Amino acid sequence: MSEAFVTALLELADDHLVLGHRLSEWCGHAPMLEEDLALPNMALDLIGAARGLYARAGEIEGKGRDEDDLAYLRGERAYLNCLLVERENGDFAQTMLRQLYFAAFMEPYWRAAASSDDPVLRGIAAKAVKEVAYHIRHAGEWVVRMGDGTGESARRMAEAVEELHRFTDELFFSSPAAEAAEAAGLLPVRAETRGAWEATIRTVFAEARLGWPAQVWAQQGGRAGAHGEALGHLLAEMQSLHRAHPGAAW
Amino acid sequence: MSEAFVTALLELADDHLVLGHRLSEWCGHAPMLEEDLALPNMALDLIGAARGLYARAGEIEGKGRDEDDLAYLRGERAYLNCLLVERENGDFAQTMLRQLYFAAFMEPYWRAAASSDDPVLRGIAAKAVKEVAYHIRHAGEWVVRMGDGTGESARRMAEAVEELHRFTDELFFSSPAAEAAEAAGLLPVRAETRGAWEATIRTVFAEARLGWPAQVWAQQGGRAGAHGEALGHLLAEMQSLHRAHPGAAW
Amino acid sequence: AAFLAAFQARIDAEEKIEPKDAMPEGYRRTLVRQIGQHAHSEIVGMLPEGNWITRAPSLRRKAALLAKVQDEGGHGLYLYSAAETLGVSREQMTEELLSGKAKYSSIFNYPTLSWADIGIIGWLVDGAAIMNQIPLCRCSFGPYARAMIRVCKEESFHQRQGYEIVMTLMRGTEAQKAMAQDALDRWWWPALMMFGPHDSESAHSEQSMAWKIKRFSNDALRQKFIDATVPQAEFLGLKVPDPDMVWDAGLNDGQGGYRHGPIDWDEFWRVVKGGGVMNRDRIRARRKAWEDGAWVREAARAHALKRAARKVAAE
Amino acid sequence: AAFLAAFQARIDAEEKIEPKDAMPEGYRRTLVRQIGQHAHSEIVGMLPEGNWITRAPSLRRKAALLAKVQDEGGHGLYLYSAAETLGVSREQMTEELLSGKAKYSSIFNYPTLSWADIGIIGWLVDGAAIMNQIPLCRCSFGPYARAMIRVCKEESFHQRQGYEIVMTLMRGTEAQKAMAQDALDRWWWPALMMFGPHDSESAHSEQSMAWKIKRFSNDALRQKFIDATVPQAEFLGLKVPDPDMVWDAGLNDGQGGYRHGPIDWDEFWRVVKGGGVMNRDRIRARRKAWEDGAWVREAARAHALKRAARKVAAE
Repeated sequence: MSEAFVTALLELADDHLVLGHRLSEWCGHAPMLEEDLALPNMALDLIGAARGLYARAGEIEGKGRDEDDLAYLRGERAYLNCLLVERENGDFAQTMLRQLYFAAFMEPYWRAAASSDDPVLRGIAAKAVKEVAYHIRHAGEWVVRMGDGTGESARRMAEAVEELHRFTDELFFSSPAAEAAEAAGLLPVRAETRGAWEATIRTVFAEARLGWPAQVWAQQGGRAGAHGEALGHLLAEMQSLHRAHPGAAW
Repeated sequence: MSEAFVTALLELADDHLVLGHRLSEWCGHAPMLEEDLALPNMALDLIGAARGLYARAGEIEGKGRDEDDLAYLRGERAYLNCLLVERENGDFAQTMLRQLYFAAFMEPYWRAAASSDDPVLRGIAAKAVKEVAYHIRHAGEWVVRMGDGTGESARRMAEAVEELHRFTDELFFSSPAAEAAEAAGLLPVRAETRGAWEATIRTVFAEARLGWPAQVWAQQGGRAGAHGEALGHLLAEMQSLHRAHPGAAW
Repeated sequence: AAFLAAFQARIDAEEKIEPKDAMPEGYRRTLVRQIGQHAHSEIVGMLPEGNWITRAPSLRRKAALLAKVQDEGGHGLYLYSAAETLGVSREQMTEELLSGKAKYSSIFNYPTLSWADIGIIGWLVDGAAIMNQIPLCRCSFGPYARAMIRVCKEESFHQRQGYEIVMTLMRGTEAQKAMAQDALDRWWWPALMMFGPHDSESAHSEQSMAWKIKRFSNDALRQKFIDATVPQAEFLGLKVPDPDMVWDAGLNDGQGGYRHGPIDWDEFWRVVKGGGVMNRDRIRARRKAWEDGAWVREAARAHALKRAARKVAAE
Repeated sequence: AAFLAAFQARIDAEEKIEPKDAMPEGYRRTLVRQIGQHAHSEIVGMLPEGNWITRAPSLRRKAALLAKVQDEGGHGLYLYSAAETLGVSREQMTEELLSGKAKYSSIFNYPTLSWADIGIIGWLVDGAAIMNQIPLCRCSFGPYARAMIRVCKEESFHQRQGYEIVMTLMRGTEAQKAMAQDALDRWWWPALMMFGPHDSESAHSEQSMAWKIKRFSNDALRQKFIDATVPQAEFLGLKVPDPDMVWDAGLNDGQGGYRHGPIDWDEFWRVVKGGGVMNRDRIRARRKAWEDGAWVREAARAHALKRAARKVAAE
């Protein structure tokens, strides 16, 4: 059991670190100063959650791996994040839609995690649930602004939906490890969040005048370490300094 | 002496590897299929020369470092390439102008290297001098096409000149190590290539209807490892896999 | 009908058809489609391997990979030229690729996730391509056959290089061995799918065989590939990820061969139809290169015109 | 003249000037220029440190750096707001930055070449900024003074954080120690230059002092900074790269201080005027963010208008 729980915690932690990293790439390059504050803000929330999750995973694993060992010394095939979060930032429409998709999933997930049998996870969830509500609001408002803004912004939002919607199915997929942890009452059942997720997204889409995508090829594989080509480059950069100085403290 | 020669060979090798790497980033993304062949072609010439130079440097150094140790295990501050070659590719105009600037310098340099007292360097030079003549021709033709093409291409070429010309002065600068190797008859005197370089560039610029830049802030520092911010990212990516598997053979 | 019979007689006599020869519209159309598809595959095929050029773990491998990807571009160039002899321009074919109208080999819709993929692609994917392409060197259409002769020569070099990369990994650290096995696990089935659907499902096969565009059936080529590859894998110390794979003495007309387990054709069709994880990314990358390069191609055209005009004026 | 005298009397009485108060045009202009420059420095200052966010060597450092760079954006926001109270819009100021008309602190035209730069920047550059800014908390213009109080609080936190990064490196491996010394060698002189030219060469100083926009001279602040920093460097085991640096008991009115060697003002002016290696890159990065974001800002405006129109229609 504990091995499965460790794996499932890593899935969750990797989601948060990778998405946080992606958001951090915007820092200093956002479309307006307010977003140069908002994007790192969300990134900080996500990286903060990742740190808590890695630490907990390392603790349960009991092999002495700390948050940095888990973040910096696992390669691409060992990363277990879902595909959605690793997608390149694209334009602001894609970045905000990705954020909305993920946050709308995490909100009911963290809410359900309040009744996890793992007290540490309950603590992480209690903090994260508030943060993620803000992410939904912030990203949702932008999706509405861009969807119902100018011709160009509407076109870009529609393209973002076409690009990213196919990665949303994977959010509700539980790996065998996650299933075991769910069955043991340690983690919420991913599939059960779908209703809440869809309600959130449909509300935003309606206001944004975005159509619900008709037919998409749902993609998955991240939970088995089968990623797209973008993650490897992200990790190469992220881990470069850490790996260049094995064993150093920072 | 031999220490200075090693350093001066590394300067030269780093120039070639870094520029070859930059060109290789275009592979599969060029504006036309012919350039998807021509750019890797030039990249291969440059990387080939780099390998010979690293091998020679390692040999003279005598500490058992081979070409890969020298390429993959030195950090940004130890890389001694000039600033020109590390500049990001920018658009095709910048890539081709950078190539022309560099090749027009290397051509007389390699010609002069035919009378180096180092036989290995003479061998490398004999091969490289032919390759680099092709680089001048190829890049020069493109600079002419773009400079004297459409309004947009002319604007982009002019911008490329403004962007890159300030890095050309450094080509003719000899570090103390290079000066020592030059004085010993091992390497050509960099400053002495300036006339040939300027003649080449002026000819191309005239045909391309490009003005000679009036006042530029000449930049240097690469020979002392003082780079811009682009090189670190290039090396992070280039060295990522090699560093992730210390000591492995590939 | 007399024309068709005469044409078929030439084919049957193993004469080469040349661009200026009269040919049935269906023959022309089949070739344009196939050569175009083949050319696009070379071009799109630059992307998955190109993904590792900047991270190649040694300078020797970096140079070899760069040269290999460049060769693929070169193959694309020969093939587009061969197709151009049939009256379709490269521009036109490119637009069909970018619009999704033209297909390319579905294998390139899989991502390259580790350095070992570069070895495995060279060994398996180029290996499968060669199996497919050697018979094409005797294709009835001359320009295609001649292009394939050059292509095949280079591909066998690539295949040996890929095999050698895998061998080096298998002689390396535990992590390197695991990397190689993992890559084989991911590429094995897609490589088998490269030969196309089973003969019973193959749409264009029969007529193509008659026209000697195609000379062996999909299943026959697949079997040949498997029989050649499984012993190589064993030699390398790799395990082919097919639990049903058995030696069957009755295969290949009693000479024996490896019988493979069932192929997941649902996955095959899904990826062909656009559902692979990389389909959109591949086309996006090609489209971006094409669109970003538009001003460059325009500049070249404009400059050529100016030059020509000046020449005329000077005469 | 009576107005000027009355204004000066308010200043001398340490009264705060508020946006709606009448003020001499020169006072207003000086403040707009200085606050704008200060705001731009915060914004451009996000870039050199932002360069290491994606490569920060531990998650704790990554989060701290991200938060720091975000704080700088926040400072930019307060300062633009303070300048807006004087009647210049943020848009206007941004355009002056992007066109090169407005300046920003020249220190940000140096590149960050290693992780140690992040520590050294926090310690030295934020340290120098605080020296400059603490007196500004008592600046005669109210909104600026109030913005500076918030800014200074955060900057001291950043400075401590930077110092701690350097300390960690100096307790680390030989490579880490070398990295820290190398960073100090590169940033020491630019940090001293942050206080501006010597008093004898400083253009705006005298009037700014009279108006209590400025309270200490450039040289006095620089000396204060050196006297505070040299002992810290010694404690860390770092060597300040100034061979002429000596303790001089006669400095600071006989209390003693460190006398520094000659500053390379040619380099200072060269970088101020655009000749630093990063000047073009910094402005290009800001311009790209601004231009790439144009459609987003437009969408926000268009949506706000639609919303307002719908609200009116519904009433």
